[in-house]
Amino acid sequence: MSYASPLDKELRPLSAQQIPGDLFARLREENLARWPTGAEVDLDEAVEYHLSLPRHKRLPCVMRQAEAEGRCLTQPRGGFGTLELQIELMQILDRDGHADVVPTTTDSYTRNERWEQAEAGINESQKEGRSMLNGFPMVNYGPKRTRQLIEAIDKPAIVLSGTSMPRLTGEVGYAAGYTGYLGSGLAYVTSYTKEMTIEEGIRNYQYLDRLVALYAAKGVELHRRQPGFLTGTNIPPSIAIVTCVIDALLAAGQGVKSYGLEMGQTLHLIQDAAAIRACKELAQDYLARAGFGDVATPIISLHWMGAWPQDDAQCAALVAYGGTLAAIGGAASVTTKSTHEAFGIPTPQANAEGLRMTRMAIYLARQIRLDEHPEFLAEVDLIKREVRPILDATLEIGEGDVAVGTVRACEAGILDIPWSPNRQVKSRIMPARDVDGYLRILDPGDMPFDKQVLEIHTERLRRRAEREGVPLDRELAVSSVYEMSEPLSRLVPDLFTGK
Amino acid sequence: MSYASPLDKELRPLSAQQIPGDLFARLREENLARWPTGAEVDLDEAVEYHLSLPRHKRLPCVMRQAEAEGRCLTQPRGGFGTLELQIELMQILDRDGHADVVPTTTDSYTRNERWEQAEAGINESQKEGRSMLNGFPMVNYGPKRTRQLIEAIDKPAIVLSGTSMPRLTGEVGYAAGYTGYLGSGLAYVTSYTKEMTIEEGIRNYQYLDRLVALYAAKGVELHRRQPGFLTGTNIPPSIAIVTCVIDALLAAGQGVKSYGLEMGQTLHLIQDAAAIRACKELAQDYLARAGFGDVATPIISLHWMGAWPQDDAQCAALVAYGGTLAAIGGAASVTTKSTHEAFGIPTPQANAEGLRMTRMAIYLARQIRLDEHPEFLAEVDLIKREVRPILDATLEIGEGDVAVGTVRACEAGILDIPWSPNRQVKSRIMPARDVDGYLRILDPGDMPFDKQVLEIHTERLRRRAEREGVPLDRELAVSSVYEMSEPLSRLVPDLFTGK
Amino acid sequence: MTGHTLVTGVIGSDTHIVGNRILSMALEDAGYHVVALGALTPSEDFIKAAIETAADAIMVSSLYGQGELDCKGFRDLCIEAGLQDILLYVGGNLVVGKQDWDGVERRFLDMGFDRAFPPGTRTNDVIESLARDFAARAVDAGMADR
Amino acid sequence: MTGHTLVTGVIGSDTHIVGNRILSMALEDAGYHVVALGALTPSEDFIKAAIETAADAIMVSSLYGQGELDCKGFRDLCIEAGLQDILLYVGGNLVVGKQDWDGVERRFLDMGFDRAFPPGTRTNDVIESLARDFAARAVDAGMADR
Ligand code: B12
Ligand code: B12
Repeated sequence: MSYASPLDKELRPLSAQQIPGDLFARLREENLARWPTGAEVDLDEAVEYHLSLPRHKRLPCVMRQAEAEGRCLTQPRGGFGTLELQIELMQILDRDGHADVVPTTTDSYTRNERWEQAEAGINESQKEGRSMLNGFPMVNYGPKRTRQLIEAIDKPAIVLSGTSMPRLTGEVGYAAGYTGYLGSGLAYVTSYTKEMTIEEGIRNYQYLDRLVALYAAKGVELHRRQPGFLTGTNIPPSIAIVTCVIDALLAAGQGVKSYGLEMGQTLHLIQDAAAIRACKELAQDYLARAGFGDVATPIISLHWMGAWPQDDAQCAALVAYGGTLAAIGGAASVTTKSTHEAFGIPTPQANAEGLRMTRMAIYLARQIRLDEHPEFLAEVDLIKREVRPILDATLEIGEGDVAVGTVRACEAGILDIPWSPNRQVKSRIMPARDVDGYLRILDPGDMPFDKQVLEIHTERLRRRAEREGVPLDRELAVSSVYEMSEPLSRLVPDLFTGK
Repeated sequence: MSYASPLDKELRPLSAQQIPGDLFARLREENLARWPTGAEVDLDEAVEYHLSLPRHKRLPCVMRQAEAEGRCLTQPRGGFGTLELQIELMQILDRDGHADVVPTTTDSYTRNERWEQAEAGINESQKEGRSMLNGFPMVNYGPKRTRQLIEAIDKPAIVLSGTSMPRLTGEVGYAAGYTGYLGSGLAYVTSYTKEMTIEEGIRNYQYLDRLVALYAAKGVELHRRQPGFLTGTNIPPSIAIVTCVIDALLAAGQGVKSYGLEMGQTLHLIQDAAAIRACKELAQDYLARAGFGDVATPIISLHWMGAWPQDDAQCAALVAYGGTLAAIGGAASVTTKSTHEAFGIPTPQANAEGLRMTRMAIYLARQIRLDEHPEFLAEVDLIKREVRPILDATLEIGEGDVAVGTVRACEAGILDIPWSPNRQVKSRIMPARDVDGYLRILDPGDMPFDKQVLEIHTERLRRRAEREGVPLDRELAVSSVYEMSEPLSRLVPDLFTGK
Repeated sequence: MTGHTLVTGVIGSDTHIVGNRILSMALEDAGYHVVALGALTPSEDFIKAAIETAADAIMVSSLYGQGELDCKGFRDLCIEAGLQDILLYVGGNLVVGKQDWDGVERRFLDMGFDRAFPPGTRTNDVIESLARDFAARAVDAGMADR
Repeated sequence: MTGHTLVTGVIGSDTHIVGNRILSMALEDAGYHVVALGALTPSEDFIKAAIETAADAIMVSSLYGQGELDCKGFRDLCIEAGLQDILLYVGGNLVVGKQDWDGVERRFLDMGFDRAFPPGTRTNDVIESLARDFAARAVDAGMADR
């Protein structure tokens, strides 16, 4: 079911080294032959097209500018099952949503390389007159027709394909004129697959990252991005950052120079700001130490990735606060959701509304920073103390090779992901909210956190359990999954009656 | 046109002293005779009714509890022209909006004691089947029928009557069973009237505050509240606090023990938090020095009081952020608006939605405080340095009597209010936003601010003018009035094209 | 100077002065002679001021929602006072609640206002509109002369 | 132990495992024998597991929106495999977008599911529902015996 290039495995032991040019050429040939539209990919034509794009349609450029100006950009998600619907969607997000970056989310069949099923989905969608797919089947349409999407807007566009198999979508997307692609090996294997190995995921994304280096060699700078949100379910900042740094090292190894790092919001003003700061500094630190001091790593903050409430008004508050958190935290961009989140893929209008709420919230956040706030500084410090031992152990167990280290670290439980569907990770680590609303680690699984650090987590979780009069057990984690989706009467009960 | 009791003026020189009991009895008699429903006011019956109310329907109690628990309550505004519409409205705000405190806003004829016109408005409303009045004509309905509103909900209710003539509405409201009343002499004369003198306003509210003391003597604790938002138009915290403290001293002089202080949000996270903190501390400081150490002064934060944008999504962000600001700032309650603000009085549903957005935002704010943030501490300090010279000069010019001092201070321009319609104040002081989004004083008028303090204001305003390439003049103040109502494309233009 | 005199004010029991004051300032900057009556102005005061200053237009603000009650019969008062031709503008939040603007505009035009302006109107639009209306009147007057 | 066996899983190419896992845990705590197939489970695997474990019900999760495509013909597959009477539940975000729940429910009941559950369903509601359905079946079975 899942694609792992036989050639790749045969000719190259797993390593973080850049894929040699000749081997990569053979890998590309093999890859592009897998579906008819692969033949439409013409690298030189694509390079020419990219070079013709104005600065404001190139994502690396736009991200750099945002960072330079201290701006927080907005970007939604969005994909529909047919080209016509997708064009309309992207235009609405651009025009009515003022989106700074316009997305194309692929559908789940495409993500799993089930292109026949995707084809059937296109037909069903056309028949029913509504999207039956949860995204745009980019490979089926191929690069030529997909380029109509790029032409339809005057903003940079990014492919959002939550897949561990990006080889063909990546070729098609970049050839079509997208200047950004979200996804990474470690993150997506552990959050979007059940059987795939970490190694396969890493290899697949090394291909994509190597492709970006190939474009770069021809003068085209492209943006890549890591989805640190993982399973989106109460991911503590340290876990996200560990994956961000590992995937960044892997991408840098292939020659990527513009690599965004996504962080799902914890919805705690101070923890989110601290997470953004810590991620920025740790990524640059580990990249520099590995000899990649020249990789730009803008941070992208993501609206709440866990379960949403069903009330529009509650959702509006989550959306707006998401803008506040991203802006005050100092993210270069925020990825938005809408008031429809709990129900289904939003209409273009609801999506645009979410963008506008967020944009206004960003305005209201002014240039406020928490930089010197003691609680913020303490949290940055704590996060760093969580991240370093895990990263160091991963690098060590890989004997200097981050690709090898990552595989071994997952096996050993040094690396673990909460609520993962994947059988390769233990998924024993369990996060929960603490007494002050911070996300903490309830059960570290086998991850080698510092003992003192874990005590801080446990202590604060214990205080929550005490306040609520419940035991310090797994239920804390489960109730933390539901928390944000609860109705207001539970979240903020009446002062006296408690109703 | 405006009512000033002849008896009051004749028998009592203006002073901050408590109105003697026998005089007050005569004043009440005179007052209640002004409109037929006055005769329905039966103090002993009202006292009995109040004593029968459960704790959770008594505002002083509810405010105290909120402060004790560190909770931020929610309260909307709302008034319609007939009893039936008003009952429905209050029930929706209670049930669908989860309002902790339920309001009754009176209409503008009632506020100006034009009860004949209000009567016509009731009739027109009934004829048209929609509210032709902008609030509930409480005096026309009288205390007996108005009590139906109190019976219709299971929350504390507050009268919101933006009037400088509260004598009869106050009698009717408290007799009906309201446990709170918003309004004050200095604040409302300067923001709601054109010709009325400060003295008249003070006398009118001394009557109301004395009435509260009369209830207190009979064992009924009632809540009073000061509307520091004034003209709602870019009021810098220091101006609001000066009026809060003066009106609090006046109320305390009459015997009020539960006195809320309202602060319109500046929409700057740090400035608002600092304003709440400074207001709390300064009020208690000046009250204690005047011998009123036992007056509770909970702070109520108000959603943006200036002009709103016309886009629902932008409004949603303002509403939600209003909850964030109130909660992080440590207010005991927040007064909410809705996405309809720019257009007109909201429907009950839109109003309830605004409450829910705010309530969710309050939840999300957790227990976050900026207490040790250096920028916050600096701002608290700055605000105090602004307030003290004005208050001290006011007390001094009054030779120890704050009522007399207030009148003289307004005459002298020591006290001034931006954008006031009233001819008694100079309204020369002009506020504007600075480079970081703080509200600052562009022109102090004749207010005796410290020179160094003013230099800080000017310097930051100059930096804004420089950034925008405009002169440092009145236009900065005018554009600051419009600012929040501007469309997104102006507030957050496109990164490259500036559109 | 345009040579035209305008009376401005906020009608009825309405204290919303900010927009009216900004509008008055802008009209003055645009060269009009502005007679600003301020907030809380009864209908009669508008008419009196217009007669006294031989004004060319009356600019009525109403924000607080009760404008529909306050403005009823305003044109009739003008006519009674001999101001049948005076240009009448009204603007602000003219009715209670968020209502369809077309309907609101129609109601106020039916009451005899020459133009009604929706919430959020910017001063530039008012100034342009005035210039156009005075220009049209000048042409009409010119034609009447001929 | 209730004595009943349930097969749970997330159908199709859907990786949303969290709710399914919490549901599986809750069903186990409620005394069911739960065979949890996890995310990304093809229809055929549900049926195979149900046969192998002689399951009393299949609990299909679908969150990602493409459930309408994935679930078509699921009941037919069951019938083909001789599981005509097995209790079939489906729950999650069953369709693409925010659609009227009544319509969605009808579509899934028409497909042959015994019950469909809307977004946001809590585990308690599922447990109560199962208990009721198994009890009704026991009564039916009892009556059939007589
Ligand atoms: C977390 C999440 C993710 C995580 C999932 C992590 C993981 N591996 O589990 C990540 C980030 C990886 C993710 C990915 C995607 N997601 Co997602 N995701 C969510 C989100 C925010 C919460 C889901 C959740 O965990 N809820 C908490 C649990 C406890 O609740 P639950 O899942 O609803 O389950 C409960 C009930 O539904 C019920 N239940 C569940 N199953 C069953 C079965 C039976 C028989 C019964 C009786 C009851 C029942 O009981 C459960 C326990 O109470 C939802 C939106 C939301 N709900 O707020 C979107 C959502 C489900 N995702 C969606 C989409 C589209 C995607 C993506 C395609 C990406 C995209 N386009 O945005 C990919 C799909 C990947 C794939 N191939 O499947 C859409 C689905 C759209 C639709 N139906 O129209 C949603 C609704 C968001 C949206 N509005 O767009 N997602
Ligand atoms: C600030 C404000 C106040 C301040 C006013 C301070 C003051 N003395 O001026 C305070 C806090 C005191 C106040 C009080 C009240 N307010 Co008030 N207030 C506002 C608010 C938030 C902004 C108004 C403003 O200053 N805008 C900025 C200026 C620059 O714009 P503007 O006033 O619209 O004026 C511009 C245009 O309209 C136009 N224009 C104005 N007049 C004219 C005239 C002509 C001829 C032309 C061509 C154009 C024109 O040009 C101006 C310049 O660009 C509005 C809502 C909003 N817009 O966001 C509510 C609003 C106007 N208030 C409202 C109400 C109801 C009240 C109260 C009754 C209290 C209450 N129930 O909440 C009291 C009324 C008191 C009274 N007796 O009048 C309602 C009106 C309801 C309706 N129409 O359905 C509004 C719409 C809020 C709401 N949605 O409920 N308010």
